[in-house]
Amino acid sequence: MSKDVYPPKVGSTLIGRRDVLKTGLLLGTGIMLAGAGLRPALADEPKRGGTLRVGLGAAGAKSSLNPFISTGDMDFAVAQSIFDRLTDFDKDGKLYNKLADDFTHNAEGNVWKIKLKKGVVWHDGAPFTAKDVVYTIQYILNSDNKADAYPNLAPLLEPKGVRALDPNTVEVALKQPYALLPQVLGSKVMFLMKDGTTDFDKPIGTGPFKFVSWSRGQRVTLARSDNYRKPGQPYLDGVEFIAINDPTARMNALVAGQVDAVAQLDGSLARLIEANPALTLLRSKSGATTDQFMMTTLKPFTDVRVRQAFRLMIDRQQLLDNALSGYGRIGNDLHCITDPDYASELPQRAYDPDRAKALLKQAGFDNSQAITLYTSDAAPGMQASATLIANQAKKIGVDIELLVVPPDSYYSGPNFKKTQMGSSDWGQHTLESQFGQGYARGAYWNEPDWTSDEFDKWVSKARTTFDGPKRREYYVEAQKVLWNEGAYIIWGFRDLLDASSAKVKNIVPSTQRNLGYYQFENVYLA
Amino acid sequence: MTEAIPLVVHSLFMHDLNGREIVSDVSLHVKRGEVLAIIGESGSGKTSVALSLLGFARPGMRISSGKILIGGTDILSLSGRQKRAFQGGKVSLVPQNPTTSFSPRMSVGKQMAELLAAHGHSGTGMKQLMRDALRSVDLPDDEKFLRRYPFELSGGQLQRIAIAMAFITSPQVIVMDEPTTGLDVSTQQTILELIARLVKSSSASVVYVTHDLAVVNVVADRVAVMLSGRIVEQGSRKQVFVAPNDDYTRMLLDAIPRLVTDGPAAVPEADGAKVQSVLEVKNLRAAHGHVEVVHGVSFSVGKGECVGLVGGSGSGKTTTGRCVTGLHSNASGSLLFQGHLMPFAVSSRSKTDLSAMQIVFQNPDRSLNPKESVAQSIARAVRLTGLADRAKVGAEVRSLLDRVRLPQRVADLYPADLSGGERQRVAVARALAVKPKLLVCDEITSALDVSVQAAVVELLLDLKKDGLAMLFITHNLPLVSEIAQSIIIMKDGSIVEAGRTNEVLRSPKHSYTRMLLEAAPRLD
Amino acid sequence: MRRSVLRLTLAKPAARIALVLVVIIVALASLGPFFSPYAFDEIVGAPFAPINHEHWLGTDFLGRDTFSRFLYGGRTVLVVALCSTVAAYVVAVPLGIYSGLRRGSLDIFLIAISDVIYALPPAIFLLVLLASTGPSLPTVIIGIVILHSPRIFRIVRLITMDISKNEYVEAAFARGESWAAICFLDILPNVLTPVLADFGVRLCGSIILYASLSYLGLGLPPPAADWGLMISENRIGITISPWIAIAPALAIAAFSVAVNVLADSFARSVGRSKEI
Amino acid sequence: MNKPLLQLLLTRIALAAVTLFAVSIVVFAATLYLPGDPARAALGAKADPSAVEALRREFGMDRPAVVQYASWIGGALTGDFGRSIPSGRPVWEAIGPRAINTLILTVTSLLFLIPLSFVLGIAAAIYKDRLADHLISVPTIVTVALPEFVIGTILIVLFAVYLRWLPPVSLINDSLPLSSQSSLFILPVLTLLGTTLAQVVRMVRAVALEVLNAEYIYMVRLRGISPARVLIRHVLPNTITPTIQTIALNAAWLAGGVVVTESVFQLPGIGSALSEAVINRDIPTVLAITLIITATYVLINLVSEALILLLNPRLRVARGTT
Repeated sequence: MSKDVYPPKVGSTLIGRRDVLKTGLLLGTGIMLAGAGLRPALADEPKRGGTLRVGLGAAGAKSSLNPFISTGDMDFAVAQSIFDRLTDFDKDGKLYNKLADDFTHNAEGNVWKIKLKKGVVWHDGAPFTAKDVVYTIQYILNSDNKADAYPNLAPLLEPKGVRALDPNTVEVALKQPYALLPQVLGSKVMFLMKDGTTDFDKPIGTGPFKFVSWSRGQRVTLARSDNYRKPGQPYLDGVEFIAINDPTARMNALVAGQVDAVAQLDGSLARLIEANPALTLLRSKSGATTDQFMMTTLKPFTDVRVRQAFRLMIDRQQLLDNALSGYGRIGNDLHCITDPDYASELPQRAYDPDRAKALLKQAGFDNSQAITLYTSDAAPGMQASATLIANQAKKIGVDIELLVVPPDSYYSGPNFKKTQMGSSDWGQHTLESQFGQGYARGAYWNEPDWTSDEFDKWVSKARTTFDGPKRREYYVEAQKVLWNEGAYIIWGFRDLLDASSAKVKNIVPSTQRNLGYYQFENVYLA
Repeated sequence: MTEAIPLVVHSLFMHDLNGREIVSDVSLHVKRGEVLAIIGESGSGKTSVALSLLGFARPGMRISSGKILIGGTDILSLSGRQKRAFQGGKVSLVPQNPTTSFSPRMSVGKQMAELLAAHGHSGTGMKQLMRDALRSVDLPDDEKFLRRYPFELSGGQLQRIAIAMAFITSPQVIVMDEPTTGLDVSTQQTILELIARLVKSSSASVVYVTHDLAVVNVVADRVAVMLSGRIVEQGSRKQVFVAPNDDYTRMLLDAIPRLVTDGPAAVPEADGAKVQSVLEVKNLRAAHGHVEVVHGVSFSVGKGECVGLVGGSGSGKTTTGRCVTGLHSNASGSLLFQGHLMPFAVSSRSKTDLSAMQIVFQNPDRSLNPKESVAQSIARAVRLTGLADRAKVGAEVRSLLDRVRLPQRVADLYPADLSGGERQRVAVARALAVKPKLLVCDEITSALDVSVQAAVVELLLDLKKDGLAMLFITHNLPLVSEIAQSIIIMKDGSIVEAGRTNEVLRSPKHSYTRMLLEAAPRLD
Repeated sequence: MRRSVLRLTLAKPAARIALVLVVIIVALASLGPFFSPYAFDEIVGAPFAPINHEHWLGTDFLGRDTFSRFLYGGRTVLVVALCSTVAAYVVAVPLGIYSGLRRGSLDIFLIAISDVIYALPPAIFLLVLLASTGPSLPTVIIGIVILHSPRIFRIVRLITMDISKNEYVEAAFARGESWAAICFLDILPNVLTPVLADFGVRLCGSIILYASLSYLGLGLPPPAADWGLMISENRIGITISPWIAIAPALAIAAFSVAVNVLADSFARSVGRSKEI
Repeated sequence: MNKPLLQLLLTRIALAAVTLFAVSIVVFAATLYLPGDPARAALGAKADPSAVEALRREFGMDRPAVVQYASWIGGALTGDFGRSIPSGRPVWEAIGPRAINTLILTVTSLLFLIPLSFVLGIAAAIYKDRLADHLISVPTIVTVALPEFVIGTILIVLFAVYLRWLPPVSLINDSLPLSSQSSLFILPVLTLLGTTLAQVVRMVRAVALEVLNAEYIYMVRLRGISPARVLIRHVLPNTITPTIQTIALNAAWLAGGVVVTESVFQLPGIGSALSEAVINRDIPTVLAITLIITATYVLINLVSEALILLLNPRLRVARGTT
């Protein structure tokens, strides 16, 4: 289970400046283009009918139908099917308009007008209007509701700043000018609900599927929404999400035909799926990582040389081959490989145990003290990579002890960020959101508590720069600091792997999340 | 000729699963209305022969060859259903131990009905048969009685039912396998009388298996003596008892303790001078929980004297013995041992008192630690006397073995390797090891075969000569008459009669003593 | 006598095969690491590689040599199972003998405690115990000891009460033998045989409990090689490389079946030798 | 019912209640030491300390342990197990439907276990040391040595992955009648049977052997009673009573075995709910499930003791005899 969803990684205060506006406009155009090019070419004529049964992890008793408080994969997938956002990311990570039709803003960039798509209807037949958007945003901004998106929106605006101008126009008055509002509104926990909604026992959305029934943490049944805005879609009569937390059981259920698709496949099984004509492997080269971090507040990682040594003693190819079964890309201790501003020009850090040893010696590293690495099977390849790293460390005389806990209590457990090393995983992010969440001074999800004045300087420079190439330069400078002094060991990017029965057509792998971002409106059963 | 004889056994051989011969070439026949007694000691094969008459061999055993003709039909040649029609129908069995021979979770009435139903009876005829049968063995014949479960009835009642069931189908042959052995002395007598009565009035051929020659005298017309799976002698009762042909038969007859009313008198009494008493018991009361079982018993045992404590089961004789040796402390009264007062609990007695009084128990199987060799067992006791030197302990053990007339080679054997008689001698040797002044013998011969019994008794007589005082607890009056100078008769926890052995036996005053005397089997 | 029990125990071919199996598996577990071709945590190839001449049991989910891990993996199970079972006997036998022989208030107290432990389903008890104290081998061992002890205690107590009714014990008391002598010479040897007859069953139970804990992730932490852990961590590949899970499962099963057969045979021969 | 029997039963019930009470204290004390703050676990690591404090107050976790215990046990006695910390909903609401699944699983297993073990055990005893005995004894001795997860995994690979006869994962759908989903229970039931059948069969076999060799059975047979009747009216009743305790112990083992079995088959029962609750630090749920399972365990033992007492004619009749 990715901590992308529970507990949510949020919190960057993306305060833009006046000159962010240009970017906003550019993004706006991008949105249009992406939206136009979205519909994939279909090989066969889609068939109508059938229920898609999806096996995926769930959060048991913590499970809920409230889309604003997401827990496990299943709750997120359910929300994706029932609800829509104003904007969304496509399979390659490009932003496009979903229920929004157009974004405009004043010259200063602090008052936005959002035009809504016409003809969108709630599952109960009521039309989707600006009032719904206002209600939703105000709901999120009420801290009592504990919405995951609260920290995203609260710094930007007050509840009274949002109002409906007419049934199809929403006005958002921000505290300060900010260019990335459309991007923020497309973040994963920014679903839209109907005006007046107070509970989610029978959630009503605008999405392709409507709620039928559920049993907490076990099974959710959805049916086709007959008033979905795309005529003829969705093709499926319904979707059934079935909780199967154990990866082996998920695989068995797929092979035996108890489910039609499963999310989060173990890399070691991918070969098996590829070899089986009855099954399809769904693979997306995403920017997601499974990584390790070194607490910079704890010895010996207060010393940058030790951090560098640890990065050098890692055999990345072996980690990729053995922890991810080769399904991924080698990492260079930097996040966000899919971002255009990713510093691909930096040299790939090589496996160099000798230099690592020398650095450790320089730093006066005590080989007799074991380093504790807190880990779990909480993400694909997490525990495996931790095990392998411990093994590789042994070769230069470094003793790493694993502290393994059950997956579900990994991030929420008492030892998180309390041991010298820890494991982590990150989903697909833009550099901007990654830096905001995982590298900002004082941010909780800055897991290693790493800080650097130089890094902060380059990042804030980048944020105020609107010339693309220049901005990229600053980002690269910031990434150089990370490459040299950072506290994450990012040894690889993992592909998102899922599998389905061969009769399931049109699940288009997305870099955003598993099973084509859990969007099934185009999916049909052959 | 064979048609006239209901039971003919022809050259019967039985083997165990290891191929050892258990029964060899046994042939016999029993005429209509005749009672044949098969006598033998344990392991003689008598019970195997008895059961084979029903076409049955115990597990681990098989009938290898021979013929068993019941009314002319060889039961061994029958199979399944046919054989079952014979079992219980034409040939029936009275078992040795009535309490373990009834199905525990079925009322006796149902078990009787089951038997009758299996042999073609039903309805009111069956009910009538059951009532008649119960009346014939002097039991109540009402429904309430029939609804009783085996555990609700006494051994004697159950044996009556077993006997009734053996006769109820009017079989041609009835086999009785030690039918009185498992019963109390007084019950034995009445059951024996009942059997004799029923046998006389019935026309069935009866085979009566027993180890007790005295019993044979009461019921048998003819006698077959078995030894090691063979019949060594067969003949009329009179012939076998009066003029036995076989040495073994003679030995058996000699070994039986006889009620010698003038025996102990022959032992020289300490004339005139009052015998110094080793143990004096005064007003002993003992209880199990809150139920008092010994109600104020007083007696004394003099130096070199053997006192016989006689009674049936439940008379309190064993509890009395246990009180004396400190194994039963739920008691009151006083114990004077060698002139001083002694507490009841073992734990509060002095070491010297404990070793000065020893007890030997009834069951030789349970009186030796199975994990200790004979030498280890005795040596432990020897060491209690303070002897520590290895060689000296060893020498003492050897001399003790000599004293109980056991060969030295048994020293390294374990109880499992010894016979019952040998074990009992080891137990005696171990008791002697601490040099006791008083030996309490609790039914030490009753679990032994007659011939072995005799040898143990002889050993005890020897010890008595050496000046050891003895409290001899038994139900066996003839045995006491051979060994004890004075005798105490107990009934229901009280002494009913006491005195010099010959006087008590010659002129018993209490009716219970008289009853015991009558019940004691004799061979004349 | 003792020798005859041993001979009787091994009279049947099944028991002899079982003995050979036990010896082989114990040897494998204790000496295996010295013969293992690779280190237990060494990466030697791709994950779930099939069986070949270099990797006799292929490789595991991380690409480690399964055969080497198999050779290393028996120690913990056997040591934990053996330690916990033996410790349970060490705790329970003296208490049982004391309770059975002397009764009194300690006896009542011990019975009450054992009643409470009896009422806890074993798996649940261990789960809650390990969840509250954190998984560690000593805790696992203590947990299993706590589970076994009351059961052994009850049996020892009953047998002791039974034995103490034997005349040789009464005779020893009547002779003035010390408590210690009676406990060690009369009670203990006679309690031990029937009590040890269950040893196999209990050892088997310990193995299963430990393996199950390992499976639930509460046993030895990775990267340790451990049969129970090997089964659970490679479960995902059961359809690709079934032998990875089958080898340790077979070893666990073979060992515990063999111990069971031996104990069974031992129990039967004890029963038989009594009749001789 | 007569007086001594009633007295015995009442004593047993009182003892069971005392035991259960003691167990509840032990379990409650154990959960107090569960590492990790349940409130923090429920709210997430990033939670506001004041929110954590509020939740602790809301669930009464700030009170002294004795008070917490008293209010918990008071609620439990009236069927109120409190609210689950992460979901905030009544514990019973979440585990109720799951308890039914577990009940079906264990009761079905028992329904097969009891007759099967008697048939197999008595057959093995009758054909002692012959082929039939070996055919029964060898597989049972092997399965008894295998942990649930091994048996379960083997069954999945065999029946679900290769043969494709049965579903490998017990995905129970609450909205459909359970009767239509019986195939989901087959493999879990087989797994539980595999681990328990062997022990009961062995016990039945041992007892049946003793009964078959008892003198009264020979006597009954020598009365010419048919073998079938001997078996049903004499051997069986006398075999049942001594084995009730073993069956009860195994039934209780089933109650524990469901934890692993349910996790292997992902069957939504209280066993898997317990593992989840332990991981989520959902103390009220852990307590409720432990108490329910323990109570069942104690109840099964109580019933077995009562059965033994009732089936014993000695106590049933008790006409003045002790």
